[in-house]
Amino acid sequence: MSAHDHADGHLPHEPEKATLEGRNKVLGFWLFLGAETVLFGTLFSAFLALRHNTGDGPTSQELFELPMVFAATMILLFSSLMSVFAVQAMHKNKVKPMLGWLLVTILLGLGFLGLEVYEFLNYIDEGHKMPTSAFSSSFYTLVGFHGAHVAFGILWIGLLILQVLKKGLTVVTAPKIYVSAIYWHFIDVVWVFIFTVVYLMGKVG
Amino acid sequence: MAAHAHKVKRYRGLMDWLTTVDHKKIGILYLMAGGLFFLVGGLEAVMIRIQLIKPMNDFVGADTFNELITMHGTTMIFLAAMPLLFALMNAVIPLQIGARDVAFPFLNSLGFWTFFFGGVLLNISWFAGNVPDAGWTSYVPLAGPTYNSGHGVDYYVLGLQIAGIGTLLGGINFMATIINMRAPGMSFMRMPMFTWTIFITSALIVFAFPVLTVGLVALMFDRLFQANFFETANGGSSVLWEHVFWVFGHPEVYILILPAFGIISEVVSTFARKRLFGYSSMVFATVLIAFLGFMVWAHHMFTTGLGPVANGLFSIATMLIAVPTGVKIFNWLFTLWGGSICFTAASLFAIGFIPTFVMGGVTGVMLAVAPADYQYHDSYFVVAHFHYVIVGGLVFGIFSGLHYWWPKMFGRMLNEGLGKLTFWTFFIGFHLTFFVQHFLGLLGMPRRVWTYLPNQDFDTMNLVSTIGAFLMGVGTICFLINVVVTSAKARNAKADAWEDGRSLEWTIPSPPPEYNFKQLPLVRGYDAWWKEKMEGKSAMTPAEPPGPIHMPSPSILPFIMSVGLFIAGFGFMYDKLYLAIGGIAVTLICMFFRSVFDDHGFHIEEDEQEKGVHA
Amino acid sequence: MKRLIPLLAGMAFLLSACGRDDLSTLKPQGPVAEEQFNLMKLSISIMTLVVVVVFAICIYVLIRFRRRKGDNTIPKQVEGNHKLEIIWTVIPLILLLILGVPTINTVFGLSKDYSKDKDALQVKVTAHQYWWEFEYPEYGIVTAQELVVPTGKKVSFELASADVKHSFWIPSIGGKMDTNTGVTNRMYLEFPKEGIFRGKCAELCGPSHSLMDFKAKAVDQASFDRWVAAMKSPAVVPEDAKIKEAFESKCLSCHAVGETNSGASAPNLTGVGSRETIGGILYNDEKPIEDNLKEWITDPQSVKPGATMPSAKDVGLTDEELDGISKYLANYKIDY
Amino acid sequence: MSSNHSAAGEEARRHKVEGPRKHIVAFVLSLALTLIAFAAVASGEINSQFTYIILIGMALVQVFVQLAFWMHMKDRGHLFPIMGIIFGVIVVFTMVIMASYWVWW
Repeated sequence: MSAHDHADGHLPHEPEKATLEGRNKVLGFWLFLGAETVLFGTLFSAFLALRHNTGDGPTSQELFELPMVFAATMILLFSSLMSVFAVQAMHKNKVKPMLGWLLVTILLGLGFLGLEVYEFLNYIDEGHKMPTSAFSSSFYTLVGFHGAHVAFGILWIGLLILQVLKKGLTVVTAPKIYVSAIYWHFIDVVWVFIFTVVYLMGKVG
Repeated sequence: MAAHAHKVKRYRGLMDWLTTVDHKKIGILYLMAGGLFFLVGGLEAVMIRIQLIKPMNDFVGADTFNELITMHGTTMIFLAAMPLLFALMNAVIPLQIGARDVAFPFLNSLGFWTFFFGGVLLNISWFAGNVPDAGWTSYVPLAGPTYNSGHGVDYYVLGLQIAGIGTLLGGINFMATIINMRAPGMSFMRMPMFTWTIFITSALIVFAFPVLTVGLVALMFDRLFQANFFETANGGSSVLWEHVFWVFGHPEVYILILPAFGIISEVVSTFARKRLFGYSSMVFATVLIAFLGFMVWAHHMFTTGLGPVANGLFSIATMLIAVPTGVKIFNWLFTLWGGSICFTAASLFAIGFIPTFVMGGVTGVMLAVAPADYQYHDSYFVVAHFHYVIVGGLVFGIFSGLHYWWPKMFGRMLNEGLGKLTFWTFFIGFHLTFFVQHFLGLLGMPRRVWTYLPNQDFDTMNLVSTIGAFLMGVGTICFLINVVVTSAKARNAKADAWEDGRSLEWTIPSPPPEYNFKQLPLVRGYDAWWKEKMEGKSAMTPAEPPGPIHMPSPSILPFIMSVGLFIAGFGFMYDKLYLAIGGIAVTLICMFFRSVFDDHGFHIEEDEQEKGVHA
Repeated sequence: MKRLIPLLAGMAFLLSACGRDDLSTLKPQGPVAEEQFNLMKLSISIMTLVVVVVFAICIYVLIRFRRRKGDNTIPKQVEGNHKLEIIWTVIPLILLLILGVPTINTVFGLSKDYSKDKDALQVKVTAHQYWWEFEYPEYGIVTAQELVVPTGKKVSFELASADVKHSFWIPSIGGKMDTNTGVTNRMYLEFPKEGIFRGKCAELCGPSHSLMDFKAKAVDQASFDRWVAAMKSPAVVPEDAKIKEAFESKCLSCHAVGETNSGASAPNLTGVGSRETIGGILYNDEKPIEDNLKEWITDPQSVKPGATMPSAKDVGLTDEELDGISKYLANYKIDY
Repeated sequence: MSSNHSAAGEEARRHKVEGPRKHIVAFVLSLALTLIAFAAVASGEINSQFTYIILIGMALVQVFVQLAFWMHMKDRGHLFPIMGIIFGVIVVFTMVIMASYWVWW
């Protein structure tokens, strides 16, 4: 199956049925994001309620370093832009550029994840571990949940790249790419709140 | 065309049930699993009542009693009531909206199996000797690592977490189904009331369950990884758990009751042969109840000490919910008004629902009065209230729905005589059990008490209550006998089994063929089928020419994925990292297969479509 | 409203027909419970009205519109009725307004803080897994299981928990308030009448949650002053030296009497002989106090499952010591 | 929305017309908002109450921009996604109020 002709004219039988499946997928995913909003919202609420309870552990002012957070923010923002370009390429049915953009997206994602792991290891060295205080528990849970989402996104988009290489861009793969891009943006949106509420507000105190 | 269709993979017997993605079969699976857990929870309830039959009884020990109440509550809410609702949703919704299946058949199956294995995990605790015993609300610190060091609450946390995944998937699935899969012509304001309530319930699931997920994750981290969310000694907050639990917990109540509202609306209008009175205000009331449902959680916490401002606000917000609920009650009454009411078992349960639920509703408003709630809170008054709402509301609704849709699900009419016997024993038993509990609470009996001292004027009423509980047990047994007797008989249900059917499910054979609708129907108004009947037609106008019907292939993956999560649950609980990782790996690998290997499904050709269909 | 009054009176009569004076919320013995009872009566009356209306319509409809045999007519299909729908939206709103205003008033009224009020008695309540500790910071005394208060004074409570969440409830005097861990709650109560009132724990706190009872004893101001003085006087110790030794080494490691071992982790036993109950649930008027004490000390677990107190065997009390300590405690009375 | 992918011809043309420009504008906007937020904290000269307001404001605007442009919420056919997110946000809002006022330690 070559990549190009599938998306344009040569569709499988019952095209409207195939469309409905794609439509279901996008809608279902949006509903899932609604649930994710509440999930992260609850994590944020728990963090907000507990963030001053540092006990004997380090406080947020002692812990956070803005340059690193800024770097992570930039990486994720760029990564989000890359996935926008990927979807645009997909809409124009340019498969190779699309794969290129997706690849850059996950590379940046990996960079972000690496930075986060490095940051966590640093904190652990400074005596900021899961059991240290209520602040540390809620911090690791919130930021860790986000990190896990990034990791899952990297695996997912990586898998999609392989799928497109094998199957080409079809009515089956296209909705997946679209949905994964929305997922990736959502992760960036959550990060906007994390750097605002956790890091910047934590630095202010 | 057919060249593209793949060879049909057909399984038989057990394998058919494990791999099915057909919403009707999944509905039956939900019914069986939910029914099983209902019996388990009911048995626990009977044991609770036997223990309380007289003062200072020692039928069960104090520890066991706390385990019983915890498991009774958790089982009944998460493993019996919700699955039974999902059973009816699965069996009816696609038919009511004129669809061939749900939006995500694979996810539907996955949702069932995760729920099932979550429930099994929770109940394995009985055999592991570590049963959750901190109440279905699992308030910390009692449920925290310090005061509950065994594995009991771990079973609660992980069992609910896994079952919760299934519920969330179900919620997303049914929302997407109702939005995208409606038959041509069925606008939102032409949807049957049951479909509407399921739509709203699904939305509540989507927005409420993630809160529980986070709460359970936090509790799990506290218990397994020494986190400090709720450990006050290290800066955590026990009040936070109460908030998180009830931000989920209160919408959960509406998740349970709204579908019952929908069932009652269908049954009442069918058996009164009348259009549902005030349809649009019913829809509006449902939406409003759901919305307000998220704004009132702290009325479960009036005595926690939130202060007068919070207590006042939540009092008023809670009282407001009475208004849309009242609208619904009066709409049902006026649907009956001027109708031609036929008393079948289904309609008896629906009619019994109305006054019973009103009683549960008014005690709800009484509980909303915060200063008076300082007296009611955590007393037997509350126990009476929520059983009036959940048993008198939801369980009556489920019974009504089961009697009503049984012919559609199984092609057989339930025995009316046994059905009426079920109703009367269950109805009388219910009121005997729970009416007196209001007064027990007012006389000063706290809830969740293992036993009570004599000479407190509690004795007689507790005895009455226990007798009632036995009667409810008899009612349930009547229903089981009915099911057995009925399934031994030949299929006898017509397509329009009650002859007064109003919505699309009554236009297709009972039970429906795999693909539901040979041709998707064209909907021309509210009560689509009734409208056609009144115009003298004997079938719906088709919206498409007949042709081969595309079906999704069955798959064993959902089952394996759930087994993976089940194993991972044990891994987390008993600190066996390899089990946890292995279990999750199984699940992820299944997801990988699902993503990589496209499901092309298969087609049922026109000449095969009549096979095995009972007219 | 006029129709409500006889209904209200009827309800009040019905509601007060049963229950113990010292326990039922329907027989309020103090202004706080009284106020709550008034709200209960108001809401019950309104709700009875609603229930009666719904039942009446329901029964009428079911009789009047039941399907006769062979009746195959199709009733008129009514879509709705705006006038009716507005009526049953507005009337409930009015009813809720009638209920809502006094609710808000009482919520704020009952949340008044008397912790700085010099005329009020201050009591610190600490809930433990299955017993209650009452501290009077103004007098520097600590007692357990039996709250003693003067009549006619506001009592301002500061509530907290030492372990898990409990809830402090004296139904006939006033509604409950939770004792949380890590934070304190405040509430006030008033005891206008002398008497002994039953208190309960209202939040699931473990196996013996159901047995975590306590008593609130309201006495006149003079008696209360005598009680305070007696509590502050030096502790009485067993006369027999051997029993004294056993008591001090095996009981006072956790318990306290008088000033001895203040800050103890187990109930303060000062004047335990004049308490109404042992362990909150063994009534001394049903069995001699000495027997109750023996039953309790021999195996607390069998009286209150999950209690933290070790059995006599575990601490190695001989039968002789058990008898001696029980006798001593039974006779350790305070006159007031 | 997703019908784009099948009815590719017509839809793709619409996207070609749109081009990447608005996405780059959205990106630059996000970048600027992020910079302002970090600068407000890094400078340390503004009092903390006011900084909070700036931070929250910047975050909200940025999220709105990203949702609208990058996640296509401004496009047609997004009624249910919008309703879904809005309702989610309402729930989250009540919880944040709860966490800020009714949980104490």
